[in-house]
Amino acid sequence: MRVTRIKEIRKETERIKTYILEEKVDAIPGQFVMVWIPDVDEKPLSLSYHKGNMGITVLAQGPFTNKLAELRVGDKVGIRGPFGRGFKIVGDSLLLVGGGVGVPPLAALADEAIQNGKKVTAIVGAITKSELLFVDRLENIGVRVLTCTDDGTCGTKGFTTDVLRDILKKEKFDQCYTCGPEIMMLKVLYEAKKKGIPTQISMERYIKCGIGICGHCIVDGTGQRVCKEGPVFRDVDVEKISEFGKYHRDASGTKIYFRNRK
Amino acid sequence: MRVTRIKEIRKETERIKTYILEEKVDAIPGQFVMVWIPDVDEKPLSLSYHKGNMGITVLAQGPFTNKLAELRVGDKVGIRGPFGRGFKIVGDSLLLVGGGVGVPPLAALADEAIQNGKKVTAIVGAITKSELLFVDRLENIGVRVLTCTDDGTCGTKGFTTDVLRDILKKEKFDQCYTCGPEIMMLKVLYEAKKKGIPTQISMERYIKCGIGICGHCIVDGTGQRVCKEGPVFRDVDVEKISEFGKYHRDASGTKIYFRNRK
Amino acid sequence: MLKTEISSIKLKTPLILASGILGTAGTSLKRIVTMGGAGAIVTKSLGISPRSGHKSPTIVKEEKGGLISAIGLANPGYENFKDEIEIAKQGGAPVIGSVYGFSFREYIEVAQGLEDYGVAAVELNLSYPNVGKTGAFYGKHKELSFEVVKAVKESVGIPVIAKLTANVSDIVTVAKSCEDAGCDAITAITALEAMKINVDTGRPVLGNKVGGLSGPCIKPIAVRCVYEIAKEVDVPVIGCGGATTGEDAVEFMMAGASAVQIGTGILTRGITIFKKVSKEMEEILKRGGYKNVGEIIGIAH
Amino acid sequence: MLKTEISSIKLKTPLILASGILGTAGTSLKRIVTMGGAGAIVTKSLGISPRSGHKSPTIVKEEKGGLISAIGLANPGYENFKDEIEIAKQGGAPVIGSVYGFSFREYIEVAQGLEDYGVAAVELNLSYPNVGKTGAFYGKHKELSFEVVKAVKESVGIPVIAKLTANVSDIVTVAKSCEDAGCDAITAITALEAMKINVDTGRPVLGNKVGGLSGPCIKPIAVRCVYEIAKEVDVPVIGCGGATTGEDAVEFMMAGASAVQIGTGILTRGITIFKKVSKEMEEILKRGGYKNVGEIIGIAH
Ligand SMILES: Cc1cc2nc3c(=O)[nH]c(=O)nc-3n(C[C@H](O)[C@H](O)[C@H](O)COP(=O)(O)OP(=O)(O)OC[C@H]3O[C@@H](n4cnc5c(N)ncnc54)[C@H](O)[C@@H]3O)c2cc1C
Ligand SMILES: Cc1cc2nc3c(=O)[nH]c(=O)nc-3n(C[C@H](O)[C@H](O)[C@H](O)COP(=O)(O)OP(=O)(O)OC[C@H]3O[C@@H](n4cnc5c(N)ncnc54)[C@H](O)[C@@H]3O)c2cc1C
Ligand SMILES: Cc1cc2nc3c(=O)[nH]c(=O)nc-3n(C[C@H](O)[C@H](O)[C@H](O)COP(=O)(O)O)c2cc1C
Ligand SMILES: Cc1cc2nc3c(=O)[nH]c(=O)nc-3n(C[C@H](O)[C@H](O)[C@H](O)COP(=O)(O)O)c2cc1C
Ligand code: FES
Ligand code: FES
Repeated sequence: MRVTRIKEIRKETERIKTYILEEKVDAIPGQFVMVWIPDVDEKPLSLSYHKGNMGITVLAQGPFTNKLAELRVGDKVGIRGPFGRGFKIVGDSLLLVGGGVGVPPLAALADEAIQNGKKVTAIVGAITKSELLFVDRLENIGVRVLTCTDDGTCGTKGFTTDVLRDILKKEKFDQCYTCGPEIMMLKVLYEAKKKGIPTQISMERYIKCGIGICGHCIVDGTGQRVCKEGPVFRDVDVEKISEFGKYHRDASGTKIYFRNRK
Repeated sequence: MRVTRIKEIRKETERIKTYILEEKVDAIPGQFVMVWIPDVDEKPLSLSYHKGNMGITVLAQGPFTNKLAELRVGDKVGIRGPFGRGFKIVGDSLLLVGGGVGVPPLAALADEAIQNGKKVTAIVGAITKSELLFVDRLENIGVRVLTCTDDGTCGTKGFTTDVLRDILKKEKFDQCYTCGPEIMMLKVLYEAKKKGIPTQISMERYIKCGIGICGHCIVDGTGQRVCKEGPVFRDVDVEKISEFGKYHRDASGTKIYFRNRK
Repeated sequence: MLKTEISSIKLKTPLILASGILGTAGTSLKRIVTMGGAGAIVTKSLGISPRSGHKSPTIVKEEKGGLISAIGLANPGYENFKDEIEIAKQGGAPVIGSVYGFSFREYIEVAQGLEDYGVAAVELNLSYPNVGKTGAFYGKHKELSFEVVKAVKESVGIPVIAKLTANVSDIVTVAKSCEDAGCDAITAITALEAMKINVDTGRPVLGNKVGGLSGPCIKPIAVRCVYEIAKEVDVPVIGCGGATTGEDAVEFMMAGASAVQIGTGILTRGITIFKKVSKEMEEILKRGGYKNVGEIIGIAH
Repeated sequence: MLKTEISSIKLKTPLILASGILGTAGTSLKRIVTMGGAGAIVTKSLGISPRSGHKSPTIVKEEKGGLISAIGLANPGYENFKDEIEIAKQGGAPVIGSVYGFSFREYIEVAQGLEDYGVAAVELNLSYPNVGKTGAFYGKHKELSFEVVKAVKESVGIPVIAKLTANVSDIVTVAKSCEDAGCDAITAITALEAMKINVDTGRPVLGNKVGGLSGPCIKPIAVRCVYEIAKEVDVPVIGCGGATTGEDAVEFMMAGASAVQIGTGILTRGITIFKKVSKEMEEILKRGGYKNVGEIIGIAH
C-alpha cells in the first residue's frame, strides 16, 4: 500500500470526476488499481490515465465513490497496483465501444493506440448528453468519436450497440474493445463476432484482494480470476465463461443475476 | 544451514584429521565455517582448504571434535558460512607462525600467497614430531618451513617464538601472520613489533551464532565481535583489545583467565 | 511416491488447498485440482447464511513473504454452495468442506448440510483471527474446542478435521482436547493475529484493523506447532502455514504432518504450485533415498 | 525531534537495543550507544548464576527475514555482570537490566543486585521460548505474571518493565495484570516459539529443537500486540519484534508504543542501525508535518 495525494480533480459530468494523482505510473491500458480511502474502504478502479501521473475517473454511486467525490486536491489516498491484464493492441484499425464508466480504460487505450499510430474509432454512449464521457479528450487526440444517448440529446438516439451494428455494416475493423454494462458487452461481442472481428472485453466482478488469492472475483466456467487473468479477456475466453452476461457474485459470493437480460 | 557429505578423510597426526567436504567454496584464508553434526553440536572451524572442495582440519579434544573423528566418508554434516574476516596478503615476503591447530588457516593462507607469487616462510610448532601439522603440504607448494618441537624430536627444540626471535635477527619480512595458542600469539606480536613487522592475528573466542548477533564472541576493549570483525585482526586493533592474552569468555560469558600467562 | 491417506481419504499427493484461498467457487476449486495439481481441496469456510465479510482493504502484502488478510468469513452460506461442491468434485480430488459457526448449532447445521452435498470430510474452522469477539474464541479454549468437535462428530458420518490456531498459550492441550472429542485429524495452523499501520496516514490498513498473517514468515511457527502436536496426539496432523516449496512440505512432514495445506504460496508460485511442490518433494525424497512419502512422516522426532 | 521519556527515563532517541543481542559484554553495550546510536540498551537476560545455555546450533537464519534462536539464557550470572554494567554506562545512555528467574526469589535477587549496580530500570523477561518447562511459563499466565511483577516492584526502587510473549491466547489480559501489579512499562513482544527442520538429515537444526522466531517476519504480530495493549493499559508500551527501518519504528509508535526495541535488525543493517533508523524516522516525521515523535504515539487508534 502506497499513499499518494490528489494532484488535480476534473469534473467530467454531473456524477463523474477524474482524479489525477501525484504518483507516477507506467501501466497497460485496461489495468486497474485498488484505491484506499483510510477508514472508509478500498475499491478497484481502472486507470483512465496510465502513463505519468496516474488518473482514475469515477462515477459517484455508493458509499466509497461518494466519499471519493468529497475529497479535495492534496488529500491522501492509498494505492495498490496496477493489477491485472490490460488490453492488447492488435491490428491497425481499432473500434472501441464504451458505455458509462466503461469509457475510462478505453480512453487510456485510445491514448496508447494513437501514440502507436493506430486508427481509432470510439462509440461512446450515455443516458443523456451531459453524461457523455471523454468525447472531447478522444477527439482532441484524433479519435473518431461516434456518440449516442438514450434520450437523443447528442449523437444517435439509442444504444451503443445500435451504432455498432450500423457502422459494422459499412466498415471493417481489426479489433474491437469494449467496456461497460455486461449486457451491452454481450451484445457487442455478438455483433463483432458476426462480422468476424475479434473482441477484447473488460469485465467487472467483485474484487477484494486484487492479487489473485482470495477468489472473490472468480468466474464460472473457467474458474479464472478477473483480477489476475482479467479484467480484460479475449472473446474466445469469454465464451468459456459460463456466467458472462448471466450473473456475477456479490461480496458474500452469492450469485446475482443481471436484471435486464434479454 | 546446508548439508554436505564428507568426501575424504586424511589422518594428519594422532589426533588431527582433515575432512574434505563435497561442498565447494571460494573463501578467504582465515575465514571459518560453522560445522553441524545433527543431534550433537555445532562448532567453528577454520577452513584449511578454502578453494574448491572445502576442507577443515580438526583436533579431537572434546565431545564435538571426538564425534567428528568418528564420522566416515559419506556421512553428512551441516555447514554455515564461511564467516568472518580472513587474512589480507600484504607485501611480498610473508612469515607465518602457527602452533597446534592454529596451522590450518595458515596453510590455506600459504596456498593463496604462493599462488600469488609471494615468498612464504612458515614456523610450525608442536609438542612432538608426530604432532607437527602440514609440514609436507607446505614444503610441497614451495614454502620454507621451520619446525620446532617441545621435545626436540624434530627441528628446533623449543617454542615457535624461539625460532621466530632467531629468524627475525637475520631476516626481514613484510608481514607476519599468526594463529595458535593466545599466549604464543601475544609473544609473536611482541617480537614482530620490535622489528617493525605488521602482524595479523587470528583469534579464538567462544562462537555461538557466527553471524554477529548474539554477542558471545565479543572482546573487551573494543566491543568487537570475533565472528564478524574477526577472527583475523591487525596488530593495531589487537592492541586495543584489552582482554587479549589475558582472558576469554566461556559459553556462559564468564571470564576465564589464560593459565600460563607469563 | 507421493500417494498418501488421511483417515481413509486417499490423496494422490499430500498437498491440499487451504481454506479461503480461491475457494469461493466450484470452478475454481476444480481448476486447482485439474490445472494446479492439488491432492485435495478445502472450500472457503461456510456458515449458515450469506456474509459479506469485512470492508476492504481485506488484504495487505508484507514485504517479507507475508500476507495479512481480514476477509471476515465472506461466504454465500452453505446452501448456496451445493452446486459449487458438485462442480468442485468433478476435479476428481476429495473436497473438504470448511465449516464455521457462531454457535454449536450452526457448526452442526453446516457440517450436516455439507455432508449431504457429498464432501469427503469437514474441517472445522475453530478460530478466525479477524472476526470480532463472536466465534473467534472456540479454538482458544480447550473446553469449547472439545464441545464443538464432539457435537459435530456426533452429527455426521464423515471424517471431522479440527483446524487450530497458534494464538494460544499451548496448542498441544487444545489438540489433545480435539482428539479426545473424537476428531479424525488436526490441521495446524490458521493465520496468526497481526496488523499493518500505514505510516503516511497513521491509519490501520485493513478494514477490520486486525487480520491474519499467513505465508512463508509463519512457517517456522507452524512447523513447531505440528512437531509439538504430532508428538502428543495419534490422529494425523495436516500442516498449514507458509508452505511454498517442496522443502517446506517435506519439513512439515518430517515434523509429523501426514499432509500439507498450501494457501498463500499461490501468490508467488501460481495455481500450479501443487504440481511444482509435488515435483520438488519427489526430488528431495529421491535424494534422501526414500521410496514413499510416508517414510518421512515424523522422522524429526 | 526524537527525544522521549519512558517512566522518567530520558532517551535521546526512542530506539533501544533489545535484550540478548550483543548484550553479553559491557564494551559491546557501550559501543552500541556510542557507535550505534541507541537511545538505551538492555543487557542480556541475567540470572542468579552462570549458565552455558543450549547446545549449538543456537541460531538458524530463515530466508524470509527471520532468525530462530535458542541461546538458552546463557549468561555469566548477575554478579559477574557488575563490571559490564559499569562499562556499559560509560556510553552515556540508560542501561536497562534484563532479569530472568526460575522462581520469584531469583527474580528479586537479580533485580535488586542490578539496582545496586546502577541500572536505570529492570526489564523482566517473563517468557523464554526455548528453555524447557522451568520458568518458561510465567508470562503465559496472568496470575504468575502479576505475582512476579509485584514481588520485584516491591523490592526495588527503579522502574520495572514487564516483557511479554505473544504465545498466549490473549496478551491484553496478561498486560493488564502486569499493570495492576504495578509495572512501569510493558515491552511487547519477545521471540515467538518456532522450529526449523533440516530436510537433508530429517533433524531439527537447533540444539534445543525449539527456538524463538525474531526479525521482520514477526513485525505484523508485534504491531498488533502493541496496538491491542496500548488500547487497554495506561503505562507506556515499548514495541519489540522485527523493527528494522524508520517506517517500522514509526508503525510501532503509531500503534501506541512510546519506544521501540531493535534486535535482529542488526543482522541486516549493522550496529549503526539505531542511527540509520533515527534518521529515517525524522524524515518520516518531517514529511508528515510532525514536530516531535511524541505526537505520533498511538495515533492509529
Ligand atoms: C476492474 C474494475 C474496474 C473498475 N473501474 C471503474 C472505473 O474506472 N470507474 C468507476 O467509476 N468504477 C469502476 N469500477 C467499479 C467500482 O469498483 C465501483 O463503482 C465501486 O466499487 C463502487 O463502490 P461504492 O462503495 O461507491 O458503491 P456500492 O454501493 O458499494 O456498489 C455500487 C456498485 O459497485 C459494485 N462494487 C462495489 N464494490 C465493488 C468491488 N469491490 N469490486 C467490484 N465491484 C464493486 C457493486 O456490485 C455495485 O454494482 C470498476 C470495477 C472493477 C471490478
Ligand atoms: C574461529 C575459530 C576457528 C577454529 N578453527 C579450528 C580448527 O581449524 N581446528 C580445530 O581443531 N579447532 C578449531 N577451533 C576450535 C574449535 O572450535 C574447538 O576445538 C571445538 O569447538 C571444540 O569442541 P569440543 O566439543 O570438541 O570440545 P570442548 O571440550 O567443548 O572444548 C574444547 C576447547 O574448545 C573451546 N570451544 C568449545 N566450543 C567452542 C565454540 N563454540 N567456539 C569456540 N571455542 C570453543 C573450549 O573453550 C575449549 O577450549 C576454532 C575455533 C574458532 C573460534
Ligand atoms: C485470503 C485468505 C483467506 C482465508 N480464509 C480462511 C477461511 O475462510 N477459513 C479458514 O479456515 N482459513 C482461512 N484462511 C487461512 C488459511 O487457510 C491458512 O490457514 C493460512 O493462510 C496459513 O496458510 P498459508 O500460509 O499457506 O496461507 C485464509 C487465508 C487467507 C490468506
Ligand atoms: C540471539 C537472540 C537472543 C535473545 N536473548 C534474549 C534474552 O536473553 N532475553 C530476552 O528478554 N529476549 C531475548 N531475545 C529476544 C529479543 O530481545 C527480542 O524480543 C526479539 O528478538 C524480537 O525482536 P527483534 O525482532 O528486533 O529481534 C533474544 C533474541 C535473539 C535473536
Ligand atoms: S479479488 Fe481476490 S482473487 Fe481476485
Ligand atoms: S558468535 Fe554470536 S556475535 Fe559472534
